[in-house]
Amino acid sequence: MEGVNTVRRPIDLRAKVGRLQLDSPFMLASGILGNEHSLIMRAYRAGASAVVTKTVFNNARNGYTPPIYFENEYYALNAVGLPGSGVEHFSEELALVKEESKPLIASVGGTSPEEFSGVAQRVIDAGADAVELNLSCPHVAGTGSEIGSKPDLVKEVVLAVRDALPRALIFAKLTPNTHDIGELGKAAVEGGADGLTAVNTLRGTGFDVTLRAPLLSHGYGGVSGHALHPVALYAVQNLRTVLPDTPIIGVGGVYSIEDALEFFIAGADAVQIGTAIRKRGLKIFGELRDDLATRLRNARASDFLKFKKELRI
Amino acid sequence: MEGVNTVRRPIDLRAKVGRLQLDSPFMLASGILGNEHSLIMRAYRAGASAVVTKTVFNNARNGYTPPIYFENEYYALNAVGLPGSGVEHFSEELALVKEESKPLIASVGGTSPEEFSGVAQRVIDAGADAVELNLSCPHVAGTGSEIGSKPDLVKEVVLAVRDALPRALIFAKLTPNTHDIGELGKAAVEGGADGLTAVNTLRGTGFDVTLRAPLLSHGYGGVSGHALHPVALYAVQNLRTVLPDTPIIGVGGVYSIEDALEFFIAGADAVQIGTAIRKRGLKIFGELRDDLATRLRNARASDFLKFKKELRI
Amino acid sequence: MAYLPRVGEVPLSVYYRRGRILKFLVEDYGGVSTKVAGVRPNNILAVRGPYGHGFGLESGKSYMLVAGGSGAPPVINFIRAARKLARTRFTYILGARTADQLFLLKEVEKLGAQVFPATDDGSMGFAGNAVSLAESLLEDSHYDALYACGPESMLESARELAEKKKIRYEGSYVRDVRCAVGICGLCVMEGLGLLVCADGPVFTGEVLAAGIRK
Amino acid sequence: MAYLPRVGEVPLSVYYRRGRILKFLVEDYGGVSTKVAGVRPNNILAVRGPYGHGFGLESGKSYMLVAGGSGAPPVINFIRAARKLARTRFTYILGARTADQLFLLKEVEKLGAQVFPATDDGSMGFAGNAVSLAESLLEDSHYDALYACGPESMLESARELAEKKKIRYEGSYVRDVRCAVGICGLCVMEGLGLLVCADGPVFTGEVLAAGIRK
Ligand SMILES: Cc1cc2nc3c(=O)[nH]c(=O)nc-3n(C[C@H](O)[C@H](O)[C@H](O)COP(=O)(O)OP(=O)(O)OC[C@H]3O[C@@H](n4cnc5c(N)ncnc54)[C@H](O)[C@@H]3O)c2cc1C
Ligand SMILES: Cc1cc2nc3c(=O)[nH]c(=O)nc-3n(C[C@H](O)[C@H](O)[C@H](O)COP(=O)(O)OP(=O)(O)OC[C@H]3O[C@@H](n4cnc5c(N)ncnc54)[C@H](O)[C@@H]3O)c2cc1C
Ligand SMILES: Cc1cc2nc3c(=O)[nH]c(=O)nc-3n(C[C@H](O)[C@H](O)[C@H](O)COP(=O)(O)O)c2cc1C
Ligand SMILES: Cc1cc2nc3c(=O)[nH]c(=O)nc-3n(C[C@H](O)[C@H](O)[C@H](O)COP(=O)(O)O)c2cc1C
Ligand code: FES
Ligand code: FES
Repeated sequence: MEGVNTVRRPIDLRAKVGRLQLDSPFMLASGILGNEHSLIMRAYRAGASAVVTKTVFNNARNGYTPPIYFENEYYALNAVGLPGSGVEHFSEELALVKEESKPLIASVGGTSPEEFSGVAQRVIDAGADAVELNLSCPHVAGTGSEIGSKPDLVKEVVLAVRDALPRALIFAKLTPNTHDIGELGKAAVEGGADGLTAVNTLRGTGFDVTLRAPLLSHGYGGVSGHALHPVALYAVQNLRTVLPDTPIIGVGGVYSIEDALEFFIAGADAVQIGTAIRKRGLKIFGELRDDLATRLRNARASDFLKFKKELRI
Repeated sequence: MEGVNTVRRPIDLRAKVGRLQLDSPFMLASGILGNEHSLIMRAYRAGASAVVTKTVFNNARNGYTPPIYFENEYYALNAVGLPGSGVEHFSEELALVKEESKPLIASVGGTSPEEFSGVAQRVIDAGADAVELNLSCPHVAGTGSEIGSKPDLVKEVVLAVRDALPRALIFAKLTPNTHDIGELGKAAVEGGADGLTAVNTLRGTGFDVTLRAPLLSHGYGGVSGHALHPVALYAVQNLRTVLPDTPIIGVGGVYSIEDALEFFIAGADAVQIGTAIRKRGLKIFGELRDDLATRLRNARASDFLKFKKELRI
Repeated sequence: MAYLPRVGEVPLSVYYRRGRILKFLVEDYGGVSTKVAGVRPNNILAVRGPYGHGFGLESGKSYMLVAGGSGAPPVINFIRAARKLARTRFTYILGARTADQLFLLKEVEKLGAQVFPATDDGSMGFAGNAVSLAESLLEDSHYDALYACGPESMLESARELAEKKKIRYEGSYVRDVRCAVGICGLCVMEGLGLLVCADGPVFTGEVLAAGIRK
Repeated sequence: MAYLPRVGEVPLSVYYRRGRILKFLVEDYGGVSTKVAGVRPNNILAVRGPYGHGFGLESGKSYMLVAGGSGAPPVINFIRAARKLARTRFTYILGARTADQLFLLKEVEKLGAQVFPATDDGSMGFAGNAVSLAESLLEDSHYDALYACGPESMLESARELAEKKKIRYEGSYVRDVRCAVGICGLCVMEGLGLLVCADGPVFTGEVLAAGIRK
């Protein structure tokens, strides 16, 4: 008989973000190595429970000239400019991702509700398990947070995608560049989003004093990493308060299991990891899994979902 | 005759923020040690070119129970809750500040345009050289960024203060918790502000994972220090673009002369220092003066105003 | 600073520390201190610090020590250090309204020190306040310094006494300590420009008299 | 990465470094490289890096080295290291369309190495492409490895040649390097899951053939 002699039950790290089933709460954030099928596969193999792809638009985009990334011990700044070869080519990449057991989430961009819904339809057709609407990139004109900072536009975009894809899993990725992220979250949910991703980067800039030049060719960009962490935690805490039952993915400055646990205390169901990969490599996914298992063992818990519930204040 | 034998002209660190004359560009930020006359005097003696007081309201306020402050290597979080004994008592403190040559700037709070203008009038009567309107504290209900994130309210408050004090020097301190700080700055200038202070803290929070408790008793607070630096630089850069001639004071994560120079490149006329005082003490003011003088010497400049102009991109 | 998670934090002196054991004396003032005083075994109380500095200690000197109410903890720390020093003498006066408020009396006796109690109601030891007892003892013999911790009014009379006797004074002061790390300014010693959390809580008579020093 | 302030940054190989002097070879591709190629004395060009890793080097082996176009720099670095090693032999082929595009030929001769030029138009040395010259030299004598840097089509034929000859292959690849620190994914070697900036720019024939490795 099964389990008769097991003195210790195995640790169950599975997480759930609404209908999204994950083998751990640690996902790869959009824009980090998720632009090509073999890189996506590499992230899965390293232990990411899901991959969010680089944001894709209908047409090809060049993005910005380097320098596009800067990092110091406190934060990273980036303005990549959402380069990509457009949804047609990207759909082929998605089709090449052969990973049945782990969700593939396509990050969808657009400058209009129509572009968002059109691209979303294409990526779902190409095999994506869910879409994450990038309503939050802070450094590209006409898209991202220019749309995503206005509750009515957020709702309009989500509605359009929901109309086109009545049964698809839709996440809305929100911007912290706002005075009231709760309003943005509510608008997304009213539009029909299944869940929220909080947050994208904060607008920021920096200068090389010796060169008298901006650190990024675009002049400014998005702040991620440690600096974003407290802001992202507040976003999740606030969203959890105004939307007690909405699935929420926390993202911003997760470098360690402690950082992730803060998100779970704040009310997140899973977390995404971006900037930390620069320092810790994709192996961070395996390490976080191990660290979480250790925490569960130390707390005499066998199951992440229960453990997480008990963490909540 | 004076100066006949001087081979090297002395370095002139004087700065100007509109009508505000400073003996250096390094001011003390609001809420840091600026709540009592002897502390204010201590800051002047340490080399601060101007002091912005703790924000004062019409009536006494308790503020929050500790813990009100948390710091790690990346950022500080605070939610002090704007405690104070009210403008009546505070006016007595202001009157005790005996420093003729350095400006004293009273930070003014309120929950209505009337409270702002009433308090502003009282502190100017008590001897303040300027007011800085706190339209940006992110963690107190009914005031700060709840008012300051809406351009129309910003304008209304500034107008009320301008009406009450036609000739006073008025700065509006802005919040970074917005999608468009340029709009907030323009509203303040339309209301009659002489200049802008950018920025106050970003909303943020954090948790002690072991204790399963928020780091601050208020549940969330404001992010300052290193993490705020790129966000504050963006704010100044953006304000400088939309308001080429408006005096701007940069604040957020100045720990070193490099940090300050970034603000000058972005377009600030002076900077305020807050959180860094925890690590470096009030002596940071003297040290920054020395460091700036060295930079000027190395650049064969003798005059901060000219040097600053040449820094601009 | 002692933090009762999700309730609040109060500044408290640790009067005993061995390994992972810390001991506090907590007076119930009606706010967070009430909750902290109500802590039971297995409750979690988090501690950060220590911040600031205590009483100055030099070997070969004699100290008149005065504690009032819940002011004993820093004085106990001083006694623990002082009794190990050669030719160092001290007299410890513990004052309270009434006998059962003479906190940590036994703790000090266990250190091998004698305690001179003073109670307002005369229920134990000297009848009257602690500083008056100190004054009368100072008439009999010389001390190099007078150190005090207790209510502000007691500290003020102790300071005046030391001034009168022309001996060194140090007092441990209480203010509105919130950040505890010298950034918020709320614990300022008014008129001195000094902070209880970072520059104190112990201040010398000289500093107190001289106004701004730093 | 070489940064022309307020203009842009291009990935460039440093082929010479002594103290504070760095030397680059810059081909003008029409974008930022045009501006970088136009840099004049007293202009400021900022450098970050180096990132990634170069060709593998073992003593006692013989190397066939093939550079095409502006691909000489990494090969020059290899030669500088290889000539100091005992029993280590190499042959250097530099290919270009025409004689005046045989970049850094002198630089290598100054290192005491012989250069076999190959030009498409036959204006100097072997008439034909560099890999064909390599192939004919490989017929005469054995080499342990074939290393190449140049246009992708050249790299591909070099890789095939090495495969045919069953010798080790390494090539230095160019992709869209932007962050240069392994975070943006734009410099991916398609299908390999490897990054030119962090895992390359040099990849071995094995890795290239095997697909995802890490
Ligand atoms: C450095 C330092 C060390 C301290 N060490 C100790 C210690 O070891 N043991 C201890 O019991 N206390 C100590 N205190 C004092 C203690 O921190 C405060 O009494 C406590 O914070 C009060 O908390 P509360 O929230 O209950 O009171 P609050 O809610 O802040 O105040 C309730 C009422 O009590 C009054 N009150 C509060 N504290 C005092 C006080 N100390 N004296 C007179 N009136 C007061 C208030 O004015 C108010 O009216 C120390 C204080 C400092 C600054
Ligand atoms: C690791 C590494 C090291 C390099 N070292 C050197 C070096 O030492 N010297 C050097 O000259 N170059 C080197 N390169 C190549 C160089 O970085 C690019 O050629 C350069 O970035 C082009 O910049 P651009 O902005 O002018 O061109 P872009 O504006 O990006 O492109 C202009 C046009 O040229 C084409 N193009 C650009 N680069 C190439 C290329 N390499 N091959 C073919 N077509 C191209 C583009 O597709 C486009 O059509 C290196 C590249 C990498 C990845
Ligand atoms: C280099 C880089 C590129 C990014 N590109 C995207 C993107 O294409 N779409 C998107 O929604 N977010 C993008 N982001 C934001 C991240 O997904 C994430 O929200 C943010 O970086 C915060 O998480 P972190 O602190 O773990 O990096 C990018 C971030 C970085 C650093
Ligand atoms: C403990 C603390 C208290 C503050 N109190 C106020 C305040 O009363 N009024 C105000 O306008 N800003 C207040 N601030 C914000 C600062 O003035 C400043 O805008 C912010 O901290 C960013 O600067 P920094 O990174 O140099 O600290 C406070 C900041 C801190 C850390
Ligand atoms: S408690 Fe904040 S400065 Fe002392
Ligand atoms: S250039 Fe960004 S990953 Fe290589």
